[in-house]
Amino acid sequence: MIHVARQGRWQGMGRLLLRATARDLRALVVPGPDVAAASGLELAAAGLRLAATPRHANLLLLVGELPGTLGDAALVLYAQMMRPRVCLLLGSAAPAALPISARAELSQTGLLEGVERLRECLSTQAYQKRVDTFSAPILSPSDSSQEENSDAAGDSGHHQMEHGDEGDGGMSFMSMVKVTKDLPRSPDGLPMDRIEVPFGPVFPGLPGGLSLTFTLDGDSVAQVKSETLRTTCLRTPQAGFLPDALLQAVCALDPLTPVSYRLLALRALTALGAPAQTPGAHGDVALLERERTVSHLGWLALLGRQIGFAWLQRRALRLQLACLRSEMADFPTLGKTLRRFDKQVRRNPLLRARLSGLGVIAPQAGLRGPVARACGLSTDARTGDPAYLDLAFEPRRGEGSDALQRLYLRLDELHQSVALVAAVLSRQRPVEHVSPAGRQPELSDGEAMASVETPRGEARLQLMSSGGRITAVEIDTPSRALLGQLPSLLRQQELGDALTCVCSLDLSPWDSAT
Amino acid sequence: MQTFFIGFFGLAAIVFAVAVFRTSSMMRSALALLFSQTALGALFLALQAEFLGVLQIMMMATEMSIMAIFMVMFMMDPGGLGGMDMSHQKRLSMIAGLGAVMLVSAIAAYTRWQELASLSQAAAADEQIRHLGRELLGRSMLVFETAGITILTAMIATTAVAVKVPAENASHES
Amino acid sequence: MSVLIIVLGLLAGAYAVALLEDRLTRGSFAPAAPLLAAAALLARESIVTRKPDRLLFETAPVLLLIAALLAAAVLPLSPTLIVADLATGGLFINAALAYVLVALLMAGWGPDGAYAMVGGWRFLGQVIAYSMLIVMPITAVAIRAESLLTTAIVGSQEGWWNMFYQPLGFLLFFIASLAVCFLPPFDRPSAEGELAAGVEAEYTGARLAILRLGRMVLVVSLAAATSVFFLGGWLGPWLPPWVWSALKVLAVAALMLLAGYYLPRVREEHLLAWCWKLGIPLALLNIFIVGVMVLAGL
Amino acid sequence: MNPDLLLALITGAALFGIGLYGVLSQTNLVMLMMGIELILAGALVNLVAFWRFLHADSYAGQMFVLIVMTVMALEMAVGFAVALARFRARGSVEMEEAQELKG
Repeated sequence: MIHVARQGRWQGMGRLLLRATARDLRALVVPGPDVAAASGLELAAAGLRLAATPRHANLLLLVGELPGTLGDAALVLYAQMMRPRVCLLLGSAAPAALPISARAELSQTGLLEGVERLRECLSTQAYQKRVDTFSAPILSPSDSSQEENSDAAGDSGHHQMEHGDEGDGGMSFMSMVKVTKDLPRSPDGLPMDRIEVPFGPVFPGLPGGLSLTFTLDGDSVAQVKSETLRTTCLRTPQAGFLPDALLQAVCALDPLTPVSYRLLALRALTALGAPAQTPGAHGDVALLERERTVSHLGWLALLGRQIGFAWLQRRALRLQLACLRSEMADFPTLGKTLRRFDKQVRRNPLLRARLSGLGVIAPQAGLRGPVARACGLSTDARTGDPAYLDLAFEPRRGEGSDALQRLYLRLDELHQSVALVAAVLSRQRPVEHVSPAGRQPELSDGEAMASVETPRGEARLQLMSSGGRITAVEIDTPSRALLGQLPSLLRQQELGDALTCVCSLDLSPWDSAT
Repeated sequence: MQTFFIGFFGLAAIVFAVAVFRTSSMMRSALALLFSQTALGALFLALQAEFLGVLQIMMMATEMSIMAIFMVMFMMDPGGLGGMDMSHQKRLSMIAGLGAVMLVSAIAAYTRWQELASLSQAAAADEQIRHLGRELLGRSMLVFETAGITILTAMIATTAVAVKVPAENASHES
Repeated sequence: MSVLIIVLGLLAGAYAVALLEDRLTRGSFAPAAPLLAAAALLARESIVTRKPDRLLFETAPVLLLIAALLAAAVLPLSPTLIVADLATGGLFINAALAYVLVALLMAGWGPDGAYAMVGGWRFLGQVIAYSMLIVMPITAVAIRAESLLTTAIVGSQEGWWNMFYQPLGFLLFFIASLAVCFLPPFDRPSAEGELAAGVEAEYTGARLAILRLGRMVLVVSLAAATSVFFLGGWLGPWLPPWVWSALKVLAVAALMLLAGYYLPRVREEHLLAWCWKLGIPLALLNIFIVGVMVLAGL
Repeated sequence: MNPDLLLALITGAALFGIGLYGVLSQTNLVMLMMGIELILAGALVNLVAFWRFLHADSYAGQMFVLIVMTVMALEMAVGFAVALARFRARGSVEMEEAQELKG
């Protein structure tokens, strides 16, 4: 708790300020607000406001499991926050060095409970006579990655431009020709200093966990480096996975779309001979399509935040939570609200101007999901699924390949998903997930392959089993291929446009994790 | 009172002007020039030239901000951390500068201004603006219009010089 | 005396703006929220970044606040409630607003952070373009009033408010004032989703509180300018003049915030293209039309 | 002798001197232009002072000031255009590296 406080003793007026600090919580969410929303957390209901940078935050909110790289990032972010500061952990694990002020379970009630405890903690202990400085191994100066990892890295401003040109002998003046000779030229022909700026892993306009490094030439992007999350959850243990362990590992892979990945794992296991645990073909459709709606709405909220469209951000977030929390039977009733929302989004002229012509991706093999469908391809794993064919499913297609078409396509798919769920409901009452069997299912030896059309595109899972255990896991996810396209897509784009391009692809840093 | 303000703002303008060449940070240098010009604007206000003063304060803010970005672009060490010396022929310059100050001040001091002085009272500010307008659009119309044409010419010339020649044209010419 | 009243009025306006902003971003109405936020900022640490240009870093928030206050100094709330009724009032407000640019450049350069620096330079391009759209509609307003005195400008709107007399000028001025106080959809220097709050990113604690206050006051000042130049300032039946002024200022401020709430941020290329290629010719046209109307004695 | 006039003229002279020093001593084109701005600023002060104390009724004096302000802005625009072109071609706007311009 010692790192929480700010030095000083407060009396009289100070007490008032103390109460204010406890009431005014600005949260920095790790990995990101998108993950929090996908986990069903409503931050605004708990009285939290989102902070754009760690400098403006006084609450570090850790949601779910953090893979190793994100844990380090959380430490750096915490170190950058202003005291008094607190840290709330919703979920299981956090880096050991991080002083957790309160922990609670990953749910809305847990969040409310945790926030209540934080307020108490802040209003009593926000100021101490003596405070120690917070330190963690990752923060030590020898580690040069500290600033690169951080969200609000400071050192890439003007002081980078110190050129040392010692070899000139006794010349009293420095040759500018020499200095600029080796600098890369921008398209306008000027040799300018470039700065490297980190965006992410926790950046307001990007999906939480996605870490990009732009080399900026003025405010246009000269180079992009992307760094993926490193997770270990799919690393096959020595003795192989037990089926249940595999199921958990695959589910934990992507907190943004847990249902799809769970379904993927279950299908693969079923193909290996395990008893079916899914609610039947049409039930799958209902679950998948609801998640597609939730995911697309989450994407809209993120887009709203990225392009500074507060209305879109708030409205999409509210709808997302409504979809997530609705009973399956009531889900189709949201269709009307969604249609009205859609109409309002499409009517906005400035939104059209903002997105059209941005991030053009030519139709090509290897594209998947909404990005592919927006540029006219009919790549969709659902077309091969008998349950979908039974419902007369026809993939939606767009006729352009820019960010605006991707927006339109996702809006179209919202309605399509609602209609599919309604069609399923008219045939059968779907059950929610079947609870897993008590004992480990028997697996036959061999190889199996399954695929699911997740909201971001088709994901494929390949399993090899022998002796009742899974010995090799190979997963092929939609975001990875797109991530490789970023450098060519973003080159020479203006910074804001570049970020909008990234956002419009709906990359998930989770399913591209290595 | 007027003497005090003239002296004060004049001194401020001079101090900031000296700061322009004393600091090695480009941003500070540009801002020092800006505040020097702002002080001059205030000096004009003290001299009861209200319109000119406000105009000076307004124009220089934008102008020097533009200056700042070019300074940062074209200097090797805009942050001023390298402690680089960016000057030459310092002695000569110092002598020339001081000499000029002496000479001009001497001329100012020894001229018999009394013989030239006419009114001691300037008109009220709104009167002045009206008069200035009539001057600009009346007797000095031609000068005013010439200034406008000059601006237009400069705009075109500047753009022509500054934009990059597209690659195909360049190869065509050579 | 009137200085005190105007400053208090500006602060009250800033509070109202903060309240509305909070209402729009969070959806719930909490009258104490702006005060709590300010108090919490004061109670929090305020640090200086690693290699700052200390002088610029410290001066910028104060300069922003001063520029915003100075802009309000020439705006009358009632025929007598004005800090300084300068003969060059219409020009003076431009001069004051130009220092908003200087303050933001300083705030961008001072802390030595990449986000802040990009934000500062972005604002340079934005203001140079859009300050034209502040100046030129004011010119047209001054043509009608045949004076740069702000009180005379209000007086000239006895018959028709300028909003109806020159709707084009009003529209351009409104858009430009959004751009000058970097509210959404023109919040590029402090964009959250692009620059993690940009120029504000490295400010913390009390310094951030001053910076935010300066921005709120700026919004109120520009709303007051819109009201004086285009909505007939204190003119209105039944109610006392200062009430009319307050109502109009608040209405304009609310409109400014609402516009940003329903629109996404403008792209850089559009921002500049729309201003230079569309806005400025339209502003010239506006001056021409007003000139003809004045000559025709309308 | 009017002390205000003398004060203003000395201010102008000082700005002129500082500007001259800058123009002669700086090696960078942009810094050089700052010197020129200061020289012109000195001229401005003189013009305003002459208008105020010698010809307060003649507004041609004020008009002169406006012209000088225009010149300042133009000088800057043209100067920066030249700097930009030169920087693009040579990668430098240093005076010492512009020897080839010597006739």
